[in-house]
Parts: sequence; structure tokens; C-alpha cells
Amino acid sequence: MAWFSKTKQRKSSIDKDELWAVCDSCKAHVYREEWEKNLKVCPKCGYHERITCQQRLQLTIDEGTFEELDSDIEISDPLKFSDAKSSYADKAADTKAKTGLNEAVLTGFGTLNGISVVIAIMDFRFFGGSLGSGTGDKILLASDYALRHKQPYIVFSASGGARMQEGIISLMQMAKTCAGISRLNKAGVPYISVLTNPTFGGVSASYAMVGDINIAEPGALIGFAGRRVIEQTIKQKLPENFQTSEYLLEHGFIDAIVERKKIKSFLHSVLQYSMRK
Amino acid sequence: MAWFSKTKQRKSSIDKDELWAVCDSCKAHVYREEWEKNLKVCPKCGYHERITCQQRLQLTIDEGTFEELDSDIEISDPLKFSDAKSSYADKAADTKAKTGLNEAVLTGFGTLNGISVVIAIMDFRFFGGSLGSGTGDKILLASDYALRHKQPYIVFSASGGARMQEGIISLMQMAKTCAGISRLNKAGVPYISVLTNPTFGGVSASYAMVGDINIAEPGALIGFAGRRVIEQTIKQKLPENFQTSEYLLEHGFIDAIVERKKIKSFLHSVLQYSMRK
Amino acid sequence: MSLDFEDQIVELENRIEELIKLNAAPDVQFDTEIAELKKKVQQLIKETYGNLSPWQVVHVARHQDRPHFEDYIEGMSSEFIELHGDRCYGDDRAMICGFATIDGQKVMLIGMSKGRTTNEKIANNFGMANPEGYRKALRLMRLAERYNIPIVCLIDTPAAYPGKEAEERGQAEAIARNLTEMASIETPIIVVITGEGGSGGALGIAVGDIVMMLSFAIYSVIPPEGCAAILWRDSEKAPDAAKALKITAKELLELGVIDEIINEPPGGAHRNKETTILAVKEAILRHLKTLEHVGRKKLVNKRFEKFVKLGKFDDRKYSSH
Amino acid sequence: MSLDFEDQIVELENRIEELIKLNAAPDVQFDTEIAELKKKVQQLIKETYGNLSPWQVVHVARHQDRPHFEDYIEGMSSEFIELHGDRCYGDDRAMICGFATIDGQKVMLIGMSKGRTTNEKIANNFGMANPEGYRKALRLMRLAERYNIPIVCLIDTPAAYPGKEAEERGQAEAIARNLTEMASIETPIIVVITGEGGSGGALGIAVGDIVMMLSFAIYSVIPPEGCAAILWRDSEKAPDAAKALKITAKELLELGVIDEIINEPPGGAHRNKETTILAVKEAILRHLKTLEHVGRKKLVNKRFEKFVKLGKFDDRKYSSH
Ligand SMILES: [Zn+2]
Ligand SMILES: [Zn+2]
Repeated sequence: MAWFSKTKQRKSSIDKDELWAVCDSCKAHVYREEWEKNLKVCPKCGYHERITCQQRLQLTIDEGTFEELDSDIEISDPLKFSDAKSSYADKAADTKAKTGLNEAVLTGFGTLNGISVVIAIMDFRFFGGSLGSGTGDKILLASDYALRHKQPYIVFSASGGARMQEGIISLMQMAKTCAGISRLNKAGVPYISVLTNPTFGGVSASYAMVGDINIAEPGALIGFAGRRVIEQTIKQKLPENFQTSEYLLEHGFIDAIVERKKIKSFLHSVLQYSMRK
Repeated sequence: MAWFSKTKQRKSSIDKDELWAVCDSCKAHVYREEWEKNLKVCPKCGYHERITCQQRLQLTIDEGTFEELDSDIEISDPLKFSDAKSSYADKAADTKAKTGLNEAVLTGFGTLNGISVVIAIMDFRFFGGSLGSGTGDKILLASDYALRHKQPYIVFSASGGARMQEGIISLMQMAKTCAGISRLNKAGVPYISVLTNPTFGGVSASYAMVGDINIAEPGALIGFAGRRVIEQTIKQKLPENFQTSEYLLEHGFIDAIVERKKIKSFLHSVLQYSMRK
Repeated sequence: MSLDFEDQIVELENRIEELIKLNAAPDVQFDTEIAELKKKVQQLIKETYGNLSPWQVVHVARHQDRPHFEDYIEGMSSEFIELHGDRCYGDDRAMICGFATIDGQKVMLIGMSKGRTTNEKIANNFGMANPEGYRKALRLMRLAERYNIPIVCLIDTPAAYPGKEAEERGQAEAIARNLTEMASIETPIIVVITGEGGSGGALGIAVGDIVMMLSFAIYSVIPPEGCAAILWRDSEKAPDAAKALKITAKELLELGVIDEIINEPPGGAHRNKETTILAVKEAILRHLKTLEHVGRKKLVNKRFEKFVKLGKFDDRKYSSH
Repeated sequence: MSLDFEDQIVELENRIEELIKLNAAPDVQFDTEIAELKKKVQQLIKETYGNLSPWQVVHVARHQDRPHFEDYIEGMSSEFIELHGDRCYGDDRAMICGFATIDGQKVMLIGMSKGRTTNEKIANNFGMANPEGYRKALRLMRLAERYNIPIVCLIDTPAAYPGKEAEERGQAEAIARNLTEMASIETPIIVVITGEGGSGGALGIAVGDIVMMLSFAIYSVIPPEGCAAILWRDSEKAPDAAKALKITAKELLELGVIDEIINEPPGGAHRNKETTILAVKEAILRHLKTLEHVGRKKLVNKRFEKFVKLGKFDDRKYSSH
């Protein structure tokens, strides 16, 4: 579940230049404007760069209809955790200042092409999208809102897994969020999971993987354990496409792979089938 | 589903001699008396020779407690089927005369170490234990009896599969018997399946494989398609232990392998856990 | 591929086509001949297809130009959203499932896909599903139940795949589980056998409230060749076995195994895909309309009664539930 | 295996044993020395085990002489009927399930099995379950629910197996599915962490109404070595990480993650298996008695509330159900 720290440190070459963006996958130089217009999908190789929760919200929810839930929930520090260099509390303050976010997920409700939905969007910038207790609280509270209003629940995941700095409390968020999904299942309230790059560990092994429908963006990396951990365990190199969306679809865990620009209309289509009369 | 015809023709060398039995598996000569006392299990190699439904009944149900159900149900011939040499009706008359049975299954109720149970026991002598409409009727009616009386249902299977001579009507018995099991599941009435040598095709692909608990005798052959069909399809030799109980347990489809002489007490133990308060 | 009993028909059809081509030239006139030949070929088709032997029907049912599941998807539905995977082991390409909209009606559409090109055929395992195919279908049927949309299954498969790995992963269990679960699914299930209804492989998604068949489809417990090899000890006797097994739509309707025959156009579905697909679509929509008004518990009870009565020895009562 | 902080204890224990042997000879008398040494060693054990650092607790929790699941089965239950297989892919030897009778009480007993000998360890994959292990457990939990018997899960695993095939067969899905389904199972679930409670691999069968821990067991989101390697950039800092992560029974009780600590005998479970097993048995039976009187809907609601409150930001109300 410790996979994200490695990724977190990867410096995106995309932010350096104002005019040009460099694709993290194929290293092509692309006009930043063109790239942004293409929703940060590389026009050369189709690589889906991560986007912020605000960008995702804009791509998904009809303009002017979104109302945020539980925006006041922020990081809690149940263990008073410190490592060698710094305390979790300090790092949290830093991250909050840098990202303007209180937690690794944005939740709320609004309409999607006119359909009322409840939505949770994870943001990888915030502690690698890791599952803190605030994250778990917000995801559960949003599912509870969906349950009470009988509105479909959509979760976009992007996460390195559990949040080590919250120790066992982070682990417990897996059980907690899944308990919320369990209630939706029982009540017949639709739950759609959208897995984006990357979704690992404690998030893939909880709510992200048990959607009525699991959707993934092309090429997203999705798995339980990180590639390095597995290679160390089995002392073998893994196939190139290991843990990609395409690999998971082939192995039966993803219902559909959908390009970023088509996700909204795909969700709209799928919701047509899920609205219990 | 046509596997049984081959088996049916295998002449058991065991019936030839009055003093000696020859094990069909290891070819050892065994005193017939010793062999019979050992419930037709070879004392040398443990091979479980097929036994009749009456023998199985005696091994399973407390003496004097059995009451048969639907003994009047016999073969029906919905297709008026004939092959090159003879009609199904004639063959049926022959088989009935030879075996003294009306159908490939004996059903009824009684007690098992004092516990009231409903039981169905297939008999391979009767058209290779194939699933005719009478077979299906009896298995369903017995499950219905179990449902009404909230008594555990135990089925011993031994079958080459569907009964070709009843064509599509035989196929429909798969859906019909499973519909009965489905009602037991919903009502929380225990259903234990005991798979004996052989259980194939239309029987393994219906009620035999969906026990709450699936038990098998050691070394029993159990599968969907017959070995020869598979070898012809994949043009490869199959491993020696292919489709044995042990192989199926390893692949996750059998809960426990139990020797013939221990089955009654095993069933009794398991039933202790299944009696809903 | 052409069928031997069609030789004469196909010859005439080819002549007509030739004449039509020639007719396009400025100084020839074959209109009369063409009209005459057309009349003749229609007569011949009517005669031939009005008197097909069961074995000939087998060949029509297996004709590679018959509409495939993909054709039905395209021809019947304004939208199809494929949903993949059994959430356990894999995504079986022989079994295709997804949300579909048929004339505004939302359904879960499930069907076997044989594939047309050699590559497709291999990828789809010639329409023979593995356990994960049946498990995918069951997962999505349960989802349809939860979402309260009906299920439509189109069946065209020689058999469930009889392979080593299929056995290892529980082919028998997967089919048995589907039969058991489908008996309790509380949403309408409509089944149409469009080509080959191959034994347990077909039945694994065929426990429906309404089961229909195209007029030249077959539904059988065993392929006639296999039955002949066993009971006649000669697979050449397949025509006899085909007859004895009663595998044609008309016979199965009489036996009560199916509820309705959907007529194919003259000369079979492979001569006119579009008409066939529309006929299937019409039948599905008609039954959906009726079934949507049936209460869910009643629906499940009626499905139970439907399968229970098949081969029922006499009228002894099963407990109604 | 002996633990470094135990060196002195083990040395004394060895001396005592030697003296006892010598004492058997006719013309020597070490009774006084033995009695004195025994007192000393008990004092030492008390001191040492009363002040173990979290990192030392990790070593005790991993001690290979701690009672294993097989020992609990034997020590707690008068009957154990193992039930195999996930009905889908395989039978995972790292996850053992079966009917068990504990003091007359029928339960579904589920536990991880690390194996003792090298062969067993390999067969059991060192107690690291694959997806089929979690699926087997879930299948049998659902059966327990249907049969109305409680579920008891004993946990001792380093982790869910991080292997290639585990990923292919959906390790994440299998655990996620268990977490989701266990939240709705309508029969009591009692969980005891007896050794290592390794992250998601442990949690996959740990969503219980009552969660208990042995006093020297651990329960952690990540092994301290792994945490140290990442956050300290030095896996040698595992002792620091172990402390920071709060993985001991006492800390977890304070955090509200567990409901009760089951005390191990002086010197740890590996010094006295029997006493440990009896303590676990007593705790299980005590809670079973209480839980059996709770209505099934209420039970599930209370389980929900239990997990919901962990890390709950404040007291805003979740809808009760
Ligand atoms: Zn690129
Ligand atoms: Zn022998």
C-alpha cells in the first residue's frame, strides 16, 4: 500500500514550460494550449495526464449546479504522526496551502446532463490521493447523501492507497467506505466507480473496485500492490501492460474503458439504465 | 453430455466370480466377502466401486425409517424415440425388468442418525444414471417435499449426464431441478450434494454442483465434458488425475472428499451446523 | 458456404444476378427472363424451405451468413453499451453483454458471438463460452434485476466449450449456478434461439419467462452427429439422429419447450438478415410489453411453473410459493 | 528462533533446565538454586514483557512458536470440518475455513494459516492469501449467515499476497468485495488478531462486530520496515516507524479500533500456547453469548456504526437504517 510515495516524487515535466507541454509518456512536445484543450490527453499517444478535482468536476457536472458537501472536513491526525524530518501536521498544513484543498477528495451533488447525481472526486495532489480519515468520512457521507436522496453515486478514484501517516485509522477507512457502498447496493441505488491513473492499494481494495459498473480511463494503472513490490516478491519482471486498464478489462475487473472526453456522456448513458422506476 | 454410453458398456469384472472380486482399478483379486463388507471399496487401492441405490440407502438412512416418494413415476418417452436397432420404450422396459427400478433415482424421506432428512439417490445401472424427465420429476418433487417440511435435502449423484433418448426434455430437467434447489436456497433449507463416480454432463451442470456443501467420494470422476471429447477438442493428453474428486477439490469445487464408510457420520456432523434455529 | 439442397436455388439466383448485370447494357433486354426466373426461384425456395428435413434445418441453423449477435445488436438497438468481465477471472469474448435500447426500451442484452472472420472466430472461441462467460452473464443479470430492467438473451452456440481449462475453472458449476440463479431473478427474461441452441451451453442463459426460436434454428441436448456416433455407432447417421431428437422449432413448440416461433423470411435468415432481425425485434418488444405488468414474485413463480411442467409425469401438485 | 531482547531470559531458562536434569542424579541437590533462578527468570520476564517497545512487540507477534491457526482449531474446538474451495478457481491453503464446535457452540471458523514446516510454509504461501482465499471465506460466511451460525475469524498474516497472479485474479476486488459484503452479513462476526494483522490482507476478513487482539499481536496498515523505507528512507528505522504507526494492542484499544485485549501469559503466547488458546476461547464464547441475543438488523446497523465512527471527523449524523 506504499506505492504512491514513489509516484508522488515524480516531477511532472509538464509544468515547467508555459508554451510547451512534454508528454510524460511519449515525451512528445505539445503546444500547451492544444494539450489543455484536449483535457490533458496527449494528442500523440493518448496518455491521460492526471487532472485536478476542480477540472474533473468541470468535465462532469453541469455548470452552476454543483453544491459541495462537507467542505469543512479536513485532515485529522489521530496518531500525532511524525517521521524523521517532519510531522504529519506540518506536512498537512503545507499541502493544504499548496493545493487549496482540505482533503484528498471533493464531494457534493449536482446534475449530469440534467440527471441529479452525487459525486466524489479524488485529487492525487493531496498526499497522493491517499485514504485518510477525512477522505473516508467524506466518501461515506456523500454515499449517505446518495442513499437518502436515492440519487446515483459516482466516485472518481486516483490514489496511491492508504495514508501511512494515519496508520490503522487509514486502513479502517476501507471498511467504512465499503460499508456505505453496501447500503447503496441493498437499496438499489446505483454506484458507478471511475478509476483513473493511478488507483492502488487501500483505494482499489475498497470502494473503487466494487462499482456496479467499473469504468477506467485508457492506460490508467490500477492494482493492489505496486509493481516494484511484486517484482521483489516474485523475482521476475512483469509484462509491460501489467496493471493497466486494458489488462484489468481483459482479466474481468473493468466494465469499460472510456476516454476522458467521453466519460460524461458515457455516465449519462449508463445512468439511463440504472434509474429504478 | 454423451459420456455415459462409453462407461455403460464397460463390463464390470467384479460380477463374474462368486468367491473373488477383481478391483476395476488396481486389478487386485479380493475375497468377495471382504470386499462387500468393505462397502465395495477395494482394500488394496481404495477404489470405490459403484453401488446400487438400495445399498446407498442402507448406508445412509436409519433402518426402518425410510419412506419412498413418487415410486410410481416411471420413464416417459416424450419423443417416441428410436435409434437404428431399438426403441427407447423397449430399452426402458428391459432396463426396468433388469434393475427393478422405475427410474434412475430413488427418492424418499427418513432419518439419518435420528435427523429427519429428504434424500435422492441416483443409480447408474438405470440408463447410466442419465437425467430423464422422470428423474427430474422425482428430484424436483423430493426437493419440494424438503421445502414444505423444512428438512435438509441430500442428493447422491451418479450419472453420465443427459438422457439422449428424451432429447430436449432431458435438457430441460437441468433447469427444472435447479429451480427446485433455488427455492431451497431462498428458504434457507440445507441442500447437500454428494457426488459419486461418475457425475458428468447434465447432472454435474445442474443440481449436483450447487450444493451448499459439495461432498465427493475419493477418486470419483466428475466433470462437464467427457475426457475423450476434451482430448479431441484440445488435441492434447490430459493429466492422469484430471476430473477426479481430488482435482476438483484443488480447483475449488468440492468442499470435502469423504470415504464411503464415513459419509453417513460426515453428513450427520454437517447437518448439525445447518439446522436453522 | 452454400448448402447442397440449395444448389438449384443458388444457381438460379446467380443467373438472375448475371442477367441483371447484362440488362444494364444499352442494347439488351432480359426483363421478361429475369421476372420469370425470379418467380421460379421463389417457388423453388418455397418448396425447398417448406419441406426441409431436420438435418437440413441443422445446416441452415449453422449457416455462416445467418445474422450473428453483432448484427442483432446493430439492427435492433439504437444504443449498446458493452459491459465486460466476470469480476473474478476474465472477459469471455464468446459471451457479449451490455445495456441496450430497443425502440426506447432499456434492457440488458446478452448473447453468444461466433465471430465472422477467422480471427474473430478464434478470439470468440467459435461462440463456445468458458465458465467466465456464464459468470459474466450472471453478474449482469443480477445487475439488471437491481436496476429493474428486463433481460434479453440471444442464443447461438454449438456448446459450452469442452476444454481442459474450462473444466478446471468449473464449466459445470458455472452453468449449474446460472440455472439456479436465473430461476430466482426478479426481472423479466426473454430468450430467443437465433441459430444453434447447443445443449447446456445454450441453456446456461436460457431460463426465461418467454423462450422463442427462429423457424430454422435448432435446440438440442446433443449435436446430431454426436448422438448418431453413440446410438447409431455411425456419425453418418446424423440425419436420422436429427430427426429422432426433435430439434426443430415446430417440434419444440409442440413439446412445450418454446413459447413461440419467429418466422424467418423465405429462404432462411441468411437470405434476408434485415427482415429476420426486425421480426426478432418485434417479438421481443411485444413480450416485453406484456411482461412488464407482471408482478415480480408472480413472474418468478410463473417461470418456475414453466420449467417444472416440462416432462412433468402427471399433475401432482408442487407447492406454490 | 529467539528474540535478542530475550537473550538473558533464555539463558536463565536453559540453566534451569540443566539444573533440573542434574538434580535427578542421586548425590546432588540444586533445589534452592532452581527455585531462586525460577523466581529470577519470572521477574525478568515480567520486566521485559512489561516494557516491550513496539518494535519488540512486532518480533513477538511474528514469533514462529506462537500458536498457529491449527493450534487454535485443536485447542478450542471439539470438532472441525474443513470446507474447501471458492467454487470458482481454487482452494487457498493460506485461508482455512470450516464448521467448528467450541464448547458446544457451532460456528464458522475462518483463519489464516502460516504453516510450521518449510513444506507447509510454501504450501500455505507463508499465510499470505490469494484472491481465492478471500472468496472462499466470503462464500462460507454467506453460508453461515444462511445457516444462522456465527462467524469467528482468527487473523495472522503478513499481508495479502503481492504476486503477479494475485493481481491477475483480482486481489483488490476480492478484498473490496469482502469488506462490502461483510458489512451486510446478518450473523455475528467475531474477529481475533492472534499474531500479525497485516493491512488489507488482514482486514479482508476482519469486519466484525467484536474485534479483539492478543496483547502482543500487531495490526498495521503497513509493515514498519516498509513505512521506514518510505518515510525515513531507511528500513533500519523500522523501530521508529513501529512506534509512530501505533500498532500495538494497547494503542489500538485507545484509538477505538479494537474492542478488547486478550492477555497473553507472562513471556508471550510462544511460552504458553495452551493458556493463550484458552484465553482466546473464553473471550470468543463470552462475546458469542452476548451477540446471539442481538436482532439481526440491529447487529448489522451496529457493525456499520462501529466502523463509521473510526476516524469520524465530528458528530454529524449518518442516517440510521
Ligand atoms: Zn504522449
Ligand atoms: Zn483396487
